[in-house]
Order: sequence, then structure tokens, then C-alpha cells
Amino acid sequence: MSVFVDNLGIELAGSGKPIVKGVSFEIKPGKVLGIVGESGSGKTTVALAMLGYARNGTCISKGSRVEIDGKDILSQTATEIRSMRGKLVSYVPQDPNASLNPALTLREQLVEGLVTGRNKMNRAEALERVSSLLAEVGLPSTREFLERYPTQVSGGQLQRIAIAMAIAAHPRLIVLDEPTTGLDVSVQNDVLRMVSRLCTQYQISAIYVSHDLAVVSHVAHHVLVLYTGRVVEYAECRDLFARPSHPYTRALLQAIPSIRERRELRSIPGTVEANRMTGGCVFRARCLFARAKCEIEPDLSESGPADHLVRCHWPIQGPLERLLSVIEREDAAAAQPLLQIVGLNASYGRHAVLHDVNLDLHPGRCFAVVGESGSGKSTLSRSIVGLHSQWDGKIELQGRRLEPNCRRRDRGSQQSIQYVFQNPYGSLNPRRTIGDSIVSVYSHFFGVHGNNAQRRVKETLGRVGIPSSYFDRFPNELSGGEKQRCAIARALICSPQIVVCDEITSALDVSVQATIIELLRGLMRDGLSLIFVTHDLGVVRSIADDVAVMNAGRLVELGNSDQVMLAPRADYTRHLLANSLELVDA
Amino acid sequence: AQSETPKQGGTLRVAVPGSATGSLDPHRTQGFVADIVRFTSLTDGLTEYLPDSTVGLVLAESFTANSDATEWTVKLHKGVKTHDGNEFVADDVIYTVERILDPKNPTKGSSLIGFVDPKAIEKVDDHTLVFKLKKPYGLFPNVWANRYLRMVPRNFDPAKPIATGPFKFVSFAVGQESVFEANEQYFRGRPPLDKVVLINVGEEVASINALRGGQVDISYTIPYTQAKVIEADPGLHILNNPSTMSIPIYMRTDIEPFNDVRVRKAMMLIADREQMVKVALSGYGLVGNDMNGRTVTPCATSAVPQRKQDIEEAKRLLAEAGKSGLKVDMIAYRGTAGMVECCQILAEQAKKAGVTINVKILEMAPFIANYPQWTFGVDFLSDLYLPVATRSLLPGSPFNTAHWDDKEFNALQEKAMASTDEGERCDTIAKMRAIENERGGNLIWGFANVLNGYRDNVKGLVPYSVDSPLYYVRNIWLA
Amino acid sequence: MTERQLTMTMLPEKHASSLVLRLVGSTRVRIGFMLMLAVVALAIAGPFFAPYGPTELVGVPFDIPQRDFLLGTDTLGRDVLSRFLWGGRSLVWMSLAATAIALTLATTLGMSAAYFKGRVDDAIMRLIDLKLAFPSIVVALLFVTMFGSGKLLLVLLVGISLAPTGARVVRGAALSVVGREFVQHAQAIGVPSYRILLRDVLPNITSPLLVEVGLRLMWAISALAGLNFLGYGIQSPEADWGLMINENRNALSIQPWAVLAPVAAIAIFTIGGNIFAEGIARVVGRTDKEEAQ
Amino acid sequence: MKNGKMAWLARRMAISAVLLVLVSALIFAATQALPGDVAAMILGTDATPDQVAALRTQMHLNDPIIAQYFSWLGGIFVGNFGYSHIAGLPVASFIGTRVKNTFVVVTISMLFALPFSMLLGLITALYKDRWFDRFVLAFSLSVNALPEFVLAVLLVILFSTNVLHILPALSILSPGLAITSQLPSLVLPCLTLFLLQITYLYRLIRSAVIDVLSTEYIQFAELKGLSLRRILFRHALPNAAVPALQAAATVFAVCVGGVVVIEYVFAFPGIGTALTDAVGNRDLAVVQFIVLLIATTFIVSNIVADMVTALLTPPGRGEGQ
Ligand SMILES: Nc1ncnc2c1ncn2[C@@H]1O[C@H](COP(=O)(O)OP(=O)(O)OP(=O)(O)O)[C@@H](O)[C@H]1O
Ligand SMILES: Nc1ncnc2c1ncn2[C@@H]1O[C@H](COP(=O)(O)OP(=O)(O)OP(=O)(O)O)[C@@H](O)[C@H]1O
Ligand SMILES: [Mg+2]
Ligand SMILES: [Mg+2]
Repeated sequence: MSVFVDNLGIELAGSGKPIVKGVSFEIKPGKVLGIVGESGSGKTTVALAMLGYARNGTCISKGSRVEIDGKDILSQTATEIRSMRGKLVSYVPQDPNASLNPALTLREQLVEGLVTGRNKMNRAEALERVSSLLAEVGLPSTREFLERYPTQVSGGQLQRIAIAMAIAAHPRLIVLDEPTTGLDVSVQNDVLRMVSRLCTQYQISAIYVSHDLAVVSHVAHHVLVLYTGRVVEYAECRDLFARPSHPYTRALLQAIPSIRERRELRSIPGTVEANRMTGGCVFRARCLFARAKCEIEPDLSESGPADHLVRCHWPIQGPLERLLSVIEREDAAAAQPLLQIVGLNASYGRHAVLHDVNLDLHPGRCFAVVGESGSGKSTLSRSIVGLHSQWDGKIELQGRRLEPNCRRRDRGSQQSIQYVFQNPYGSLNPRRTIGDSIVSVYSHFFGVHGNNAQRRVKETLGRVGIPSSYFDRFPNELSGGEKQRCAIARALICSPQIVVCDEITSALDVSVQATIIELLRGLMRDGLSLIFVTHDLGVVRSIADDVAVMNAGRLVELGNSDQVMLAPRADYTRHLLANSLELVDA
Repeated sequence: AQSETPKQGGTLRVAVPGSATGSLDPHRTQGFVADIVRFTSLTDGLTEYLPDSTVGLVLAESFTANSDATEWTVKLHKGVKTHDGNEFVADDVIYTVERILDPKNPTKGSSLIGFVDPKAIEKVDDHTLVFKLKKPYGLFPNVWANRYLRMVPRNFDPAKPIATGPFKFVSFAVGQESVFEANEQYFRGRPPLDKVVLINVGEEVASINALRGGQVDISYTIPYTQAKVIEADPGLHILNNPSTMSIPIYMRTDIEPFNDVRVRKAMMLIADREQMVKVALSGYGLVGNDMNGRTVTPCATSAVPQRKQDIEEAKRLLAEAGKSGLKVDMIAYRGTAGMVECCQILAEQAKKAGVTINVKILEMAPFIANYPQWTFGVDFLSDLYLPVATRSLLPGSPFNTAHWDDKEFNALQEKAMASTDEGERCDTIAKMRAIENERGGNLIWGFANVLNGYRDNVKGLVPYSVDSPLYYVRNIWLA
Repeated sequence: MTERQLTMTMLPEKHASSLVLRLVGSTRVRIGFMLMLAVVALAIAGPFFAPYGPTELVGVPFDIPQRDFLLGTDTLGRDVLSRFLWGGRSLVWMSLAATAIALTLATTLGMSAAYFKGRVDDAIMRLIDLKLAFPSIVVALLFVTMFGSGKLLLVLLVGISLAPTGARVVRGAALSVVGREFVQHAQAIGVPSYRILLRDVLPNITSPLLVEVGLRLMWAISALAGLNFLGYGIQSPEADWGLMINENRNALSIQPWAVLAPVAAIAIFTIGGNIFAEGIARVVGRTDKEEAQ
Repeated sequence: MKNGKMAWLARRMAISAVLLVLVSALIFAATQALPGDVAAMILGTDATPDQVAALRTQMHLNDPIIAQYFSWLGGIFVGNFGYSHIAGLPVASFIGTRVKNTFVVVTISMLFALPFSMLLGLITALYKDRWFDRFVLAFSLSVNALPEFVLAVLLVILFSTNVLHILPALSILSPGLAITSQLPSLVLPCLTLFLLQITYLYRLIRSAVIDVLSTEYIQFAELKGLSLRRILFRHALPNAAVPALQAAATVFAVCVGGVVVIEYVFAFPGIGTALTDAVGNRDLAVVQFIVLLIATTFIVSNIVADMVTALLTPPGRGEGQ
């Protein structure tokens, strides 16, 4: 018995505008289907439809078919669908932190699904099942543990609990929606291995949704690439990565940074056009190969080997030309460091977070700080800009000692060190236009107002690739990547010497990430220095000159990036590298 | 109703206007209706008012004066027992008089019997006393009918009010409810009711609702405007008391601007009394003629012509006094229905004469704090002519809000008090009232009726003019 | 297509002018605004249509509606219709002014508490606790007894008494804004606090603020009416809706119009205010949600 | 953890005590500024200035204000709340039953209002923008838009005098009987309060429920195949109840202190009228007592609400273990 989906579509409830259209696939028992695509492409929408669920304001189109174990899910009544959820098909949410009820104990949430619906158990049985499940996912099932609240266990543990819940009733299909996004690399690896094992062991089919192609390449048997609600490519996993045929798939793969070599990233021009199914090929506006015929939407047709389906008039055959220009790293001129951190200890209240951190940043270079979540990367960067002021030690900018609190710092250092935040959605005031936001920063430092300031701002926006027509727009009229570029422009307008970037690409799609990284690389050529905080070793490899590896508030390794990536000295660094997934080799 | 024989038994529930005082003391009291209803049920006076505003004997069996009315012999009823079974005797009367006149503990009634010297009361025997007065006092028996001069036995304790009255104290929750039961031993015969429950109700609408909803049998307060509603209800009745209550608008005669009699007269001419009675009292009242005393029975009614609105004359007088376009503050407080309204009406009427009256409605506390020093305002008085004159028209008397001091009037008052001859007294009173009308300090535009509401089954209620029928609960019975 | 054209075509409706447009487009906003406007118009224009003066004594008390007095007469035999037409002005401006004072205070205190945190927050919150623990009715009684019931005083009293709970709401809303990155950025580059509060924080708490407008307007009106009830409000003979209710309340069962007319006007005003505020909050809230995506 | 809670409670109590002293000092100072005093009120209009002065001395009203205040404050600590000169009774025995009455009525109405507003909030949130929601909203807006007094009188007209005659119009309570044995008299004031409370609380709960329903954990509960009832009552309501609880605490305190109007209409012997009367009569000890009582109620109900909130809300990240 298998999972069979035919012509699945989801549309806006009122207007009938399609969000996802014509998705068909089949999954054999014990096999994993990977669904990849950029943000907003409709991955979650498809995943939810497997459970007969459509989010508020949307509905599943007529004529869609989802068959699991021979049962047509979509033709059931609401109560029947409800009783199948968790039993026949189950779901693992993207963010277990937000998906588990913070007010209920783990026990209650684990048991509640088992004691209701079809094949319901009594409490004792359910508890027994729960403890065997927890053992299965490698968690303790002690009373103490079960009585905790979701906020009292770590993200990785939560995700395992969510998986335990999903497999509890031995469903035939399990839908995992980005289950490892937001987890540390080592945890991510554990979870992936667990998913694979469970699927084979119980012969459960699985849908694994992710925007991370590397991850998908490690778990999936088949992969489906979505672009704005359309399947653009569907193939056997190895085949897809070996010979990607759709221009979009290829472009996407070229945007992914690699740990193995320091190379230029190639972004996809333009931005994703959400929900636009206007008739032609969905990718044509950004496609390098687009021609007149692309105004007619191509069918999903076989290209090359059987069951490698591509929706393109001119599918590209052959493997991806992997190596783009590899960039040589220059060594630091042993000049006076621009920024020097000596013996930095930082804490929140009585909770010490950073311990004796020392590092030097030289002009025109990029210093990357990597580490797992909670290691203190953000604390370090916030201490540098003075947004976190509870620290001692010494931070010197060109030999001048900085005050811990940014408000006490002089204009000069406020201006010299700029900060770009992780979350592009929060970093611009949603009630002010882009132009207004940036102009006010410019006037603040240079006292220039009016047209002069506007001209200057437009210039700077140009430098980060934002057209000056965006000047009067509000942040919500921009995509995430554009917002992040505006945030960079806001930093640049101050003519800073150092820009501190705290995970500025982790909320963005890889193609957008590529744009940003290349933008920063360009700025560095103009003499800007960067402190670049990230957890992604691939990104580090592609942009950093020097790397500091952090673990639990300490620098465990410090060195130039080639050395650290190729010949790590610290165990911890080796551990990180071992767990970082790369695309499977073709 | 009077002809039926009273039926014994039952509990009478009466809604009385709210008061926060915890006093059952007939002498040291703030004198709110609720207080008076309470203590008049528990105590007796030597005399009491009858519905027609004449005076009847109660604890006193007789009053005998000497020829010039400077010595009064009072004989008490024999066999009157207090609630705890003691005989009520002459010593108790002396105790009461001393209590009322105690200079350290001022009481409401003290100014009424200021002419009595407690040391000059002679006890002849347990039931006979002789009051020796410095000045002649012709209406001596009448004065004792006043509600603030009720008799209490020696060592009276307001917390456990033991007296001679028709009802005995049962319970009392301050500001809430008091319960009294019939005094089986009452010397004038046991009252028909078994029990009386007095309930404090502060809000007028509330007390009417209570009456309509059957939660009380009598509501003391019925606003004039609501009388129609009660009358329309077949189960309810209005008791329309032609009260002696006047609502004088006083003008201080000793300071600007009303020290000029022309200004006072102008104000009196400004008032459209018909309208004031019609509006402020909804017609439940009698037009006044700037002199006290709604009735002066048994004397004849006054021959002074009724003053009417005359704006032109008022303007002329004001101009003559150099007070055209007069602007003046007027102090009002919510003492009784119609008080605030009459001020507002006068203010409106005064506009026609170019006079601006700014009515300020005060709370009790600030009003009292400066009483009786206000220049211009409103007050209410509720008594027969001579007591009113004594307490509010003589220099130094407590309610002389107009600060009026008219030599001729003062002398006439003295004469009226001393006089034992009714004809002479009536003549004097007529002269006094004529003077009030001519140059008094009070604009007496009307006399207000007092309306009570009661249910069908309440009998024995008759209209009173000096007191309220509710000060005589012993007459009431339930059918 | 160039990238520029592309982004132009794919964007949702414009924002800046679109907020106003959307507001106008919202049925709730329109209905609420119309209701409020109707009452304000009545208050302003009413006197020109009044058949009698507002204080003129024209009949007997509590006469029922008839040809000469379309809504009957009141406690002093004045024409209810005329007083009704005259009586809106003070209540409308007083309630709006009190609401404005309440919100200004609430916003200043709430935002400062959220923004400055620590001691300032503590101090402001304790001050608010103090004010809340102190029954406002007593404050009003005391002040009115001391200074008389001037309109300005009433407005101030009501405004101040409505501020603390508003300040709490504002603080709650502001707390989530002051942690946002754009505020941190402004702090990092040393923008003065007042400017951050004004330009970065305030515009982002408009939606809870607007809901508060409706609530507080309602409470301001009921507080003013409540003061009137206790005899501490506007004093006769002025024509004022609140006062009319109070003066004539005893006659609710015999001449209801003297009470119901002002009650209805006040009710329409507050309901309108609520619908208006809620409509705005919905539109702004929807815009916010889109932003969050 | 336990210790932390105790410390928190102790700190709150200490702050509250300071707050109460401040309240009492402020009110004491303020009442001094009022024109007129209790002595003049007792003696009425016919007293001579000498008599008033004598009574003032007798009542210690001529003592220095600070001394008066501290003697009053000192009394509190030995359970002596002062003496009501108007009632002629110690404050505690004068106000005692009224306090009880007010608390009984407010508590009863609250006991009904809380669950009903939860239910109503839940239903209207679930059927957001449907006719039922709109109807309830319209009703609640109308109730709120009516002055309390008008609402109360309308209820009397409806239930007691004009339309139906099923409930007593007044809450005349016999002081001798237990208030609980006189429940019919309490129905109307309770109903009035109930309406005022529920119309406010349900809107809070409604919006809280709407917020909660759009969270991911509700969506996840839905995807787990849980029944609607369980989702609503076990997952949504406890989380939505928190903001309502805080509001309920404030509403409770406000009702205790602010039902004067309702007390007037129903002639209900509660503390609201006692307070206004006491201010009018300048009966300082009573004013002080009631104001302190209201302040204490406010503080205590807030502390209770905070404690219940702490019970309902799970520990935050990194708190506890
Ligand atoms: N409730 C909804 N109403 C209307 N449109 C919606 C709704 N939910 C999602 N969409 C739209 O549907 C599209 C697909 O959303 P979906 O969440 O499936 O994307 P995704 O691929 O999972 O993205 P991400 O990687 O960000 O999770 C988006 O353009 C989104 O704006
Ligand atoms: N405001 C705060 N109060 C208390 N502790 C905090 C606070 N912010 C962070 N921490 C703690 O400090 C430690 C370091 O946090 P930090 O944010 O610097 O980590 P990070 O390396 O940036 O992690 P991530 O990759 O998740 O962003 C963590 O243990 C975190 O729990
Ligand atoms: Mg998704
Ligand atoms: Mg971080």
C-alpha cells in the first residue's frame, strides 16, 4: 500500500486563486519523498493537504485526490478526517517550540492523541506506549521528564517528542515539515538518521519538507521541487542532484555555499513572485534561458531517464558545472588591528555567557564567528556594538577603548561600528518608509537633511542593489532579502569601518543569501571590515578570512578560514564539520 | 377612613429618606426625617400637634398659667410607664429640660425653650411641676408639641432608648433599618400595629419602586412629579399634607446688595410665584406673599394684597438703588424637594429684569460650614408662625439667615409671645406679617405640600400640616 | 522584463496612502465614523434648530410629548427637545478631551515604562498602582468638593482616572516593540530616547491604542454621567446630556423622553466610537499581520 | 522555585503595605482640605460657633493633623479602625455588614460572570463575525453605552414594577438575617453587575481566544486529530483565560469600590453609599476605612490574579527545569 496524490491543488477560499496547483506523486511504503523549494513556494501547503487540512482562508481544490493506504482522505467527512489524523497520517511541525502547547505537560500532550479517535487506548496502555516511543527516539521516559512543560526541554528534544507523537499510532504516512530547521547541526543529523530508521523499520511512508537541499539529499528517495506552487522537477533523489534539468533547480544548487571550497555564489536574479500563476512558465521572469515559448506553460514531462519529470520547454541535460570561480584568500597585512577584543567576559545577570574571549579584526577583512545555538555568538556581537553592556574586559577600536553601553559611546564609535540584525522583518520600522528610515540615520550623523540626504540615501540603496523607486516604500512591500539589503544600506550610510552581521542570512532563502554574501564581498573590497556571525560553515567558507569557533562561551579555535576548515585542530570544530551536511556527491 | 375601627396586628414597613446617623436620641439629632420618625415612635411629648395644627395634650394632663403667663403649672398623667416599667414622673421632665438645655451638649430644641430656666422649675409632687418664667409666655403648652422636645426618663441612654412612647425599640442598623414593636402598656392604649420597620431608602425612584413593588407599605418620599403615577395605580394612594413648610429665599439685610430694601423688593417683584409653585412644586403647594405662616388659625387670614410679578417695577427699583444689571450668587442645597428648583426658576425669571443669578448647589457640609452667613440663598422652615418667627426672624436666632433685625417687629413678637389673649395675639401676628411683607428679608414665594404614598391596606393616615403623619405611627393600622 | 518592472508588478497594494484608503474602505470604520459624526453634528448644529432656549421655562414639569413640545418637558418644565439639541456640545467635547488626556498620559507613561525599564518602569508602575488602588470616585468627590465642578476640572479628573489602566495596556504593547531590532538600532546609534519613543515606538502601537480610544471614550462618558448622578457634574441650568439624564431620571417611568433622548445620543456616540476604533484596529492589525509575514 | 515564589509574595506584600500607608496619608491630607467638618454636620444649622468649637475639641479635631493621622494609623495595628462620629459607633461595627453585603453581591455576580464570559468569549471567537457574534457584540455595546443607572432602572421596570413582577425592586436586607438567606433581594443588583462585568470580560476573552486559535499549537492540535472540544477547552481556554483573569481582578476591585450608583437604585446597603455619605458628612474615619478597604481589595485581588496566572502559565524558557 502506498501514498498516492493526484492533481492536488490548494486555492484561496474567496477568490479561488491557486496557491498550489496540479501536484501529483506517489510514495512507496518505507520511502521518503523530499519536497524542496524556497520560502512561499507552497511546501507547507502541500504537506498540510496530506492531512486533509487547509489553513484559514484557503481550501483544497475540487478534483484533488490524496489516497493513503487505499483511503481517499479528501472525500471523508470532517469527523472522519479528524479521526484519521494522527492515526493514518501524522504531522511533525516545523517549529515544535510553537507547536506544542506551552501550558500542558509533555505527558498530557503525548497521551492525548492516543486515548481518542479510532483504536483508542486506555490511559495505562497509552502511557506504556509513550515510554516505549520515547525510548525509540532516545529520550528518557521518567515521570520527572514527562511532567515537564515544553519550555523546559531543548529544541532538539522537543522535535524528538513531536516525532514520537507522530509515530505513536503507527501511521502509514508521516509528514515532516522542516523538522530540523532551527536545530543545531549535530542534532539535525540525529533526527535525520532517526527518521530514516523509523521509516524503514515500520515501513512508514514519509514526506520530508525542507528548503535545505543538502538535508533532503540525505534522507529522500525521491525529490519534488516546487516553485511558486508548481512542481518544476520531480525525480529520483540521486538523479536529481546528479543531473538537475530545470533551470531553477540548477540555479538553486549553484547558490548553495560549500564547506569544501571558497567560491563565489551565484544568485538567481529577481525575486520570487508569490502566488502568480499567470499562465506561462512560472520561472520565466528569472530564467536565463527564457524565450517566447515560455509564455505557454510547459507540461511536466519526462526528460532523460524514466520518471525524471521536468516542467520546462528546454530542459538542460547533463551534470551541473560545479566549480564557479574559486576565490583566493589573501593573508592579513600584519597591521594594527582595527578592533581588538581582550579578555571579554559577558553575562546576563548572574549567568555568565562569554568567558575570556580574545580576537583581533584587521581592516578590510571578514572575521567569522561560528558556533552552535546558545554558544554566545550574538552576545559577543551585541557586546561589540554596545547593545549588551554587561561585560568586562576590553574592546578597543583603533586603540580607543569602548564604553560597554552604546549610549555612552561617542558619536565616532557609534558611527564606526554598525550592526545588522538577524531578523530582516524586525530591523526596519514598519511604520516608516525605507527612505525615511535611512535618511533619519544619515541626518542623525551628518546633520544633512532634505534633498541632499535623499540623494545620498538613494545612492547607497543603489550600492546594495535596491532601486531608488523603493525609497517611498514601506518595509512590508519588500521581500526578506530586500529588507536585509536595506538594513545593510542603513549601516553603510554611516560610513562605518566595521559592520557586525549577526546571522543576517539565516532567515533567507539560499538564492537570496547568495546575493547578500556577494554584496558583502563587494563592500569588503572597498575596505569595509566585517564581523560575520553564523552557524553555517558553508557560508563561513565562502566569505570569511578569519574564523573563530565558539563553544559554550569560549573560543575553541581561532585561525584563518582555510586552516580551520581543512585542518581543524579542536575536537569541537571537527565535530561540527563532521555533522555539517553537504549535498550528496553526484 | 376615620370611622372604621382599627384592626390590630401586622407589620408596617415604611421607606424613609436615608440618613447615616446612628442616633435614636430625640434631642441630639441631625433632624432628618428618618431620625424624627424613629424617635417620635419611641417617645412622647408633653403635648403634640393634631392634624389641624392645634395642640393636644399627651403626657401633660393640664397646663395652668398665672395671670400674666409667667408661671405655668403642669400636671402629668398618672400611671404612665416607661418601656422598662418605671413610672414617668416630674423628675423625668426636669431631667429632660436640663438635657435639652445642657450648654455643653447642644441640642436641636434648645432655642425653642431658651426662655425656660431649668433651675426655676419647681417640682410640686411627682406629677405636678411649676415652670417659673422670666418673661410672660402665652403659648407655653404649644411649644412642647415641638418634635425636638420629646420627654425621656432619667438616665436616658440613646443606645437603649427607653421612653414612654407607643413603640418599643427592637433593633437598629445605622443607615439601614430600624425595627420597633408595639408597647402593650402604652398609656393611651396599645397601638394597632404589632411591629414597625423603618427602612432607609436614599433614592427617590427607589422608594417609589419599593412602594409599587410592594416591598413597603408607605413611602415617605414621593416627588411631586411622581404623584400622578401613584394616583394612577389603583392599589396606591397619595396623602397630600398641606404642610406648614415654607421655602424662603433669604437675602441678607445687613450687607450689600440686599441691605437696600428696594433691592429686596425688586427680587420679590421678579418672582412669578404661580410659576414657581406650578413648576417647583408641580402645583402641590400654596403661593406665598413674602410672609411666614401658611396658616395662622385660629386667626383670620391676612388682608395684605398678594404680591405679583412686576418686572418693570422691579427694574425701576433696582435702577433707583443703583443696582441695575445686578449679578449675584445664590446658594442652594438639596434640603427638600423644590428648593433647588425654585432657585433655578428665579434665576431664569430674573433674566427678564436684567439680573443675573448664579445658582450654586452646595453639599451639606460646606453649606453648614458657613451657615447662616450666606448672602443669598434658600432654606426651608416647617412650623407654625410664632415658632418660626422666634427661630428665624429675630436677631441672634439660629435660622435668621436674612440677618433681619427690625425693632418694630421684635417688639411685636415679644408681645405676641406674652399675650394670653387670642384676639390680641392675632392682631399682633397680622401686624408682624405685614411688616415682613413690606420690608422683610425673605422672599416667601410658596408653601410646599408634603406628599406621602401608601398602599391600599394602610389605614388611619390623615394629612398633617405641622408634623408628618409618620410622626404619629400609633394611629396607623393595616386592613 | 527588468527586475524593476518585475517587482513593481508583483507587489501588493501600496501602503502609505493605502492605509487611509483601506480605512475608508472598511465598513466598520465608515459606520462608526458616521455614527460619531452624526452625534457631533447634532451637538454642533443642534442649537440652531432648537424651538426654545435651553433654559427657558415653557411648561409644567414632565409634560408628555405634544405639538408644542415634541419630546415633552423636563423637571423644570423646559422643552426637552431644545435642551437635547443644546446639550451635546459640552458632553462631546468633554468626553473627547478626557479621552485625549487619558490617552496622552497613558501613552507617555506606558511607553516610558516599557522603554526605560528598571527603576523608571518600577516607579511608573507603582504610581499607577497607587492611582488604581485609590478609588477614583473618592478622588473625584474630594476634588470637586474642594474646587467646584468646573468643566476643566471634570475633564482632568476623568482623564487622569482613565489613564492608569490605559498605561498598562500601552506598556504591554510597547514592551514587544521596544525589543524589536529597529529600536535597538536607533539606540545603538545614539538617537535620543524621546525621538525613538515618538518615531519608532509610538507608530507601532497604534492598533492597541486605537482600541483603547473606543473603550476610554465609553468610560469617559460613563464617568462623566456617573459624576452627574452623584451631583458632582455639570450644574443646572446648563443644557447637558449627562445632566439631563440626572435631572430627569426620577421621571423615567412618566416622561421617559427627557432621559432616553440624551441616553440614546450618548449611546450612539459611544457605540460609534467603539465601532470606529475597532474598525481601525482591524485594518491596522491586518496590515501588521501582513508585515509580519 | 518555592523560595522564589515566597520571596516574590513577600516583596509584593511589602510594596502593598507601603502603598496602603500612602493611600491613607493622601486621603487624610485631602479630607483636611475639604470645607466643613463633622462637628458642624452633627450640630446642624442651628448650632452656635461656640458649640461647634466645643464639639471639635471633644472629638480631637483640633489636634495637629499629623498627630491625628498617627493616632489613627496606630489604631489600625491594634484592630481599631476609628470611630464614626456620625453613626456614633466604632467604624468596624458600623460598616461591617455593609462590607459583607458588597462583597457577597460582587462575588456572586463575578462567580457567574467569569464562567459565562469564558463560554461566551469562546463561542463568539469560534463563530467570529457570524450573526451570533455580531448580536452579542451589539448587545454588549448597548449595555456598556447605557449609564449604569439607566441599565439598573430598566431592569427594575422589566422585572419588578411595570412588565413583570417577579423580583423585588429593592434589595432591602434585614440586618438581622444572614444575607445568604435573602437571595431574591440580591438578584437585581447582581444581575446589573453581572451584565456590566460579562460584557466587558467576554470581549477580552473573545480576542484572547482569537489570538490563541491562530497559534501554531492549536493548528498542531488540530493536525493531531484531537476533538474540537478538547482543543477548545483544554488547549485554547486556559491560555486565553490569563488576560481575562487579570482583568477580572481589576473588575472585581472596581465593582467593590464603585457600585454607588447601583446601590442607590436598589437601596442596597453597601459600602459605596456609605462612602459617599461619609464624604458628605465629613465622617473621616469611615472614609479612611472604606478607601483602605477598596485599596486593599484592589491589591489583594491583583496578587491573587498574579498567583493564579503563575499557576496557569508554564515556566518560561530557562526557568525551573
Ligand atoms: N492562510 C493563508 N491564506 C492565504 N494565503 C496563504 C495562507 N497560508 C499561506 N498562504 C500563501 O501560500 C503560499 C505558500 O505558503 P507555504 O506556507 O505553503 O509556503 P512554504 O513553502 O511552506 O514556505 P516556508 O518555507 O516559508 O515555510 C504563500 O505565498 C503564502 O503567502
Ligand atoms: N536576554 C538574555 N537573558 C538571559 N540569558 C540570555 C539572554 N540572551 C541570551 N541568553 C543566554 O546566553 C547564552 C548565549 O546566547 P546567545 O544569544 O549569545 O547565543 P547564540 O550563539 O547567538 O545562539 P543562536 O545561534 O541561537 O542565536 C544562551 O545560553 C542564552 O540562553
Ligand atoms: Mg513552510
Ligand atoms: Mg544568536
